[in-house]
Amino acid sequence: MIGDALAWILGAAVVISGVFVVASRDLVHAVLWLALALLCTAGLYAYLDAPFLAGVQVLTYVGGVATLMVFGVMVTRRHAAAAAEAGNDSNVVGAVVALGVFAVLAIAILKTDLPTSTAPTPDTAELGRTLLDDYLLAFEAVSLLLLAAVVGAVVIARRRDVEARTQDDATLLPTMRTGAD
Amino acid sequence: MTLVHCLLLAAALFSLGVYGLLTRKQAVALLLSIELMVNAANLVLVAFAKFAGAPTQPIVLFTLAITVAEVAVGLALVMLLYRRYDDTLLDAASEMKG
Amino acid sequence: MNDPLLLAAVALLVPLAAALLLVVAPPLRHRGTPAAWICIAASLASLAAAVRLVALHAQLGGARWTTTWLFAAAKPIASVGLCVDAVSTAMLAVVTLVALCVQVFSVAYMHDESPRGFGRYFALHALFLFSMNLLVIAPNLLQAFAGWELVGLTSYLLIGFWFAKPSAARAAVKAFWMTKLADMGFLFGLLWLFVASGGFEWSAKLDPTVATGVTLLLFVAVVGKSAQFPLHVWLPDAMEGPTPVSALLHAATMVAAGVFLVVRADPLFAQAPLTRETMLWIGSTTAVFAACLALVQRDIKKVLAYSTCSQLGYMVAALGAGSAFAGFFHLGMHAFFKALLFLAAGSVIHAVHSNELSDMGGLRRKMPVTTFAFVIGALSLAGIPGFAGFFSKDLVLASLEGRAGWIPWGLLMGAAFLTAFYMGRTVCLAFFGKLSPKSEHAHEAPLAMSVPLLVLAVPSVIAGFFGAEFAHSLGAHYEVHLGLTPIVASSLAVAGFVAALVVFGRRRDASVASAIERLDRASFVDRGWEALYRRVLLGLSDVLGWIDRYVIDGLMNLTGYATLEAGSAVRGAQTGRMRHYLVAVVVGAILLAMLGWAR
Amino acid sequence: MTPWLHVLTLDLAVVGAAAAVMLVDALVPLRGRTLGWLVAACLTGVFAASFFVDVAGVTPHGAYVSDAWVLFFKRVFLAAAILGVLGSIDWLEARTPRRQAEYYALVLFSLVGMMLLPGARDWVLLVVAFELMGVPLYVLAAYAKQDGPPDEPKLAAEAGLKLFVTGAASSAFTFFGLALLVGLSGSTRIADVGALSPLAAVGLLFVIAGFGFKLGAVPFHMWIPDTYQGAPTPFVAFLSVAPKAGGLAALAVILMSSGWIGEQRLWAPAIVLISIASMAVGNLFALPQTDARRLLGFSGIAQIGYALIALASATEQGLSMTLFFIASYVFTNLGVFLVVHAAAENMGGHSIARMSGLSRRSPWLGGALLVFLLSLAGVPFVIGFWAKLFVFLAAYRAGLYAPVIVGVVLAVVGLFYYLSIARSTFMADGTSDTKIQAGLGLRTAIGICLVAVIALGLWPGPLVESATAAARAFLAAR
Repeated sequence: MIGDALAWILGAAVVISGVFVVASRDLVHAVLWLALALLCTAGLYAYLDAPFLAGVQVLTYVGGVATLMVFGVMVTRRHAAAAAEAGNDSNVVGAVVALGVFAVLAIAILKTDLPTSTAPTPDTAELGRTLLDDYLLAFEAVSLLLLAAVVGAVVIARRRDVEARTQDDATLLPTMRTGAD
Repeated sequence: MTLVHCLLLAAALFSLGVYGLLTRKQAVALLLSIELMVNAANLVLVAFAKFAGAPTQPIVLFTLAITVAEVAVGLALVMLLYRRYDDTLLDAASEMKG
Repeated sequence: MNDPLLLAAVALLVPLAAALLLVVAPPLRHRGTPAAWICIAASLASLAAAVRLVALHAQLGGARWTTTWLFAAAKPIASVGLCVDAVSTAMLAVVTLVALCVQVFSVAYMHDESPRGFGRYFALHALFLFSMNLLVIAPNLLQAFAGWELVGLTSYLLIGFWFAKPSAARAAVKAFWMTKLADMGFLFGLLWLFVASGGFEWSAKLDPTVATGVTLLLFVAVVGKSAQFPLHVWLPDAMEGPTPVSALLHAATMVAAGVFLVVRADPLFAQAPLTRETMLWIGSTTAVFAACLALVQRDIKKVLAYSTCSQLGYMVAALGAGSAFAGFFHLGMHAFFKALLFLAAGSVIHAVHSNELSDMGGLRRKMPVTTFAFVIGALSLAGIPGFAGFFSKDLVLASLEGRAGWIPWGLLMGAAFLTAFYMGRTVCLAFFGKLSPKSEHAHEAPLAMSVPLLVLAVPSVIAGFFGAEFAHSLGAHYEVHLGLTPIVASSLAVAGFVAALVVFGRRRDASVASAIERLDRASFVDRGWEALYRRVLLGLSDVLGWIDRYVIDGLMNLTGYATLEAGSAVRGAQTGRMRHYLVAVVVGAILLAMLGWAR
Repeated sequence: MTPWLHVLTLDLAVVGAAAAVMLVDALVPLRGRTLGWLVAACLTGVFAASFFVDVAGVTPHGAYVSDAWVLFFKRVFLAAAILGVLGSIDWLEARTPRRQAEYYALVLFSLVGMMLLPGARDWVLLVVAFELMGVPLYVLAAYAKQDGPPDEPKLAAEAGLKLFVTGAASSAFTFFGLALLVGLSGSTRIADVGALSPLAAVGLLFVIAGFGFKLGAVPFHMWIPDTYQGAPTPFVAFLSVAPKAGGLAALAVILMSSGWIGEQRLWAPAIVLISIASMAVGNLFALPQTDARRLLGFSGIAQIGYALIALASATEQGLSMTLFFIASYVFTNLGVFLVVHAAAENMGGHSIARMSGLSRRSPWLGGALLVFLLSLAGVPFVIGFWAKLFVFLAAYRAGLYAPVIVGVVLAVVGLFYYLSIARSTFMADGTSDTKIQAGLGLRTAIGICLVAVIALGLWPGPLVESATAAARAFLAAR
């Protein structure tokens, strides 16, 4: 019972912090609200018998949120966030469309006879096994995806590109490599 | 809490993400909104695993990994935007149209 | 060489080989003259094969050979091959003869082109001849469509030969676009035919509704290709191409392809009375409409262009009346005399360096051979008794007797008078009267140009006498009988010519350079003629010309313009702002999802 | 060796090539165009191997099924990648000589994702492969980030970002749909539908929406013209065909699976709507365009509409005709973009007006462009004609009259703007008469496309046969 109550509180917290993520004008605040939302979701995972996923969620987003924070600071350092987020009519459009999405989903959820089962949820060992058995191919594909993303992110984000170097650098490179040989 | 409640919660979260997607002007804020939407999808996955015994728990790891990859590239692109326009407002980059 | 199929293959493939050779061997093409000779040799071989086929067909009858072309799911969908029968051999002979004459003529006419352009010109000619022959000997509608489209493409390239000239490029695109628009009818007809009968045969048996639908769709393509009202507007513009190209395309081949298609698909059209009725009306309308427009043209090629529309109207009307033979016969005769007229006009243009009738005049003294040829062509076109055009036109008119309350017959009779009149006018303005400044330095065409003229002049005079033999080989019946139609038609033709001579021929002293102004001044000998000419004929032509330019062509342009405008109007929706792109994504997803829970 | 690993021979070869590219670049950096040619040679080798190596089989749990269907798509993807790489060699050498390896590696990663799509029978693998295909494309679109003409870097950032933002949003929809579908059916197999509930329907349509983004189908299309304009043109040539083929493969794998094909009443209207909207929007918006890349972008939207008509018919014939359409589209659209690229490099811009004089400065390029445009317009007898004809025939047989009529009418509109490009190339420009310079790689790629478009146009039989065989294999094995 206490778990249930806690879950309701967590759920409410997720939604409320979600509202602030999209509504707060200061980007840094929005990032912090997102962190809260993700943490509360992790709590819900724990309640829903997925402790491992809860852990992953927390751990992953520590790094992720930190990065986003840096960006938030980078942006707000130079620009007045308030000016950047000055209101315009698209808020109305956004609200209507978002309500539409919710209506469509809610109606579909309520019209559906949801499946039920009392089968136990898998434990962490089972999770690890399926990951490398049932989902082996997808797992390998995801690792490729992460590699591609890293390569791509580096290519784009490198501030001074190789060809931006001076001609001297360019002539220097082969000699350095010859030295390594 | 039952499956219906979890799904409705996820739907609300997803809709909030959509709202942010359509109203935020900061490129970074857009990424936050997308995180919210993916988080909603993950909540659905975990809820189904709990209440319907569906094999959905491992999928959360995949969506997380994919989202991380996407956000990594997305942040790099935002940096590029910042460097080109000295700004991270999406509307700065609307030179091509029509 | 007595195998009809082998001969047909030669007639078809030699031009293709020539075209391919010229395409893959740029040095040959860039040299120019060798390309011309290769092309001409190929056409000669093609002509020889075609002539032999005609002779052979009289003895042996037809032949047919097909091979499967397309498979789908291990089931043959369509075949290609050769179909040798009376219609295809006759058409083959006409096409190759005209093509050969045009090509020889072009050697002199295109002399000023750069060697590269010269080579490209003849490569296109070879390709065109192949395309046309592919259409002519097609054993089924699909191969005919292949040829039809290739003809369209190559004629686009030929009309736009001087593509550096914006007007030529525009005319080429217009011709291509409008005929393509109409070709959608062909494509739909083909699809429907395939779905209904499981094949593409010329003589498929269909139930009446399907037959009407299929043939109406095919007829849409014919209207486009054969420049029938209201899709005729591309033809006058297409005069931007080199004149020999007009002689080839707009006399015997491209525009005639539409008529040929109907002749070929006669078994299909015979199952659809409604389509034939439509053709009857559209054909006769076009005939008289275009003849009126030809009356007031100042450009000699445009006179001939409208005249071509008008004569194609005759053919379509005859086909509509159910007389495939009359239409086909007129097609053949028209091919000769119209090619002759175009080439003679080309010779004049070559000498005068202008298309304008007002720049010509008195050329009969400078260019006797050309004048002779043009007059022969004009008399034949006008349907003066004894000339080839008389016989075929008479046959067309006879086939219309009594149809639809004599109205189409009457329209075509009117057109016959107008034809004689505008040809008389053209002859008078260009060849008689005083020499204009531009004609001062004109001189007779070189041999390469005058020989083809004389060659074409022969059938333009005598071909009509072979109508009976021709009809016999097609299994049709033909005899000249002295009845109402020939008498009225020939008197109208003579009257039209005489009237033109009276109006334009008398004042030889007037400066032909200002021919048009002269027409506008009240300077006619006879006030009665003047009133008739100015009030009735010119008035009518002006009204029709206005309708043509502003209503029909305008509508065509408006369609294009409106589509373009619609494009520009919606353009704003692509705002360039990512927010709006996301709105589209999300709204699209919701709309789709609503399909889901709406269940 | 695991008994089923041979199934993935070709994919692993491409992965190996990607790894090799990065290793080679790190250890023995190759100067000039060598790396590009090596990659093209590798891919050609894999393409050739696809005809000899036996890859038929199934991986454990039936996650991945390899058969004639998969081979057909793999060859299409490989052909597109080979041509795309060949077309990029000179651009990379000219613009980013020191940033070549990453370009090729990213193309190869994306290619692996594509190659995994048609065989995937598992939701998770399908979605992961889809993302593997998509994420490298975000990067490649922004590849011209600091080179070339002054406005190009800015446009590159915008191009990449627009692709990314719409793509990431679409992915979120896909994930949500995926979660609903797997959760409701209790199985990750695509074919397991279970009892179809409204929520499952919403899930499927969310997934379709997510995939529709990569297809560039209306209304998920708006990134296309902007990205095409801002991204490097040789890459756009690849982007405009391969991911679209991948998206179609993914849609076909889902919709034609034994589970979902029975729910045709649900998804067929959605596909028909999307296809009609795509044809209408694509053709209409293409009309006023002055930039060749934007025009071709909209034209590509329209072309996808045609392909979707056949898919909506949900028959074996429709499926095989979709495959035929894709294959024909790969050669035609790659060709047209590469010619535009070659012309733009010499003529100082991509606007259509700049193309004037192309035919005189290079008759071969002008002729090739005309052939490709005619193929796009569906004029006989180049391959695009059969593609349109077959698509219309399949849809007509399946009783989808409305999209066929709309499609044919709009095809005429298409003819108009395709010919406007052709007309421009025939016009004199008067500015320059120098020959067009195009690198060997570019010329090779254009030549291959040209030969394919004409040869398959004259003799479409073999391609029809193999498309039919592929479709049949898929429907038999699903």
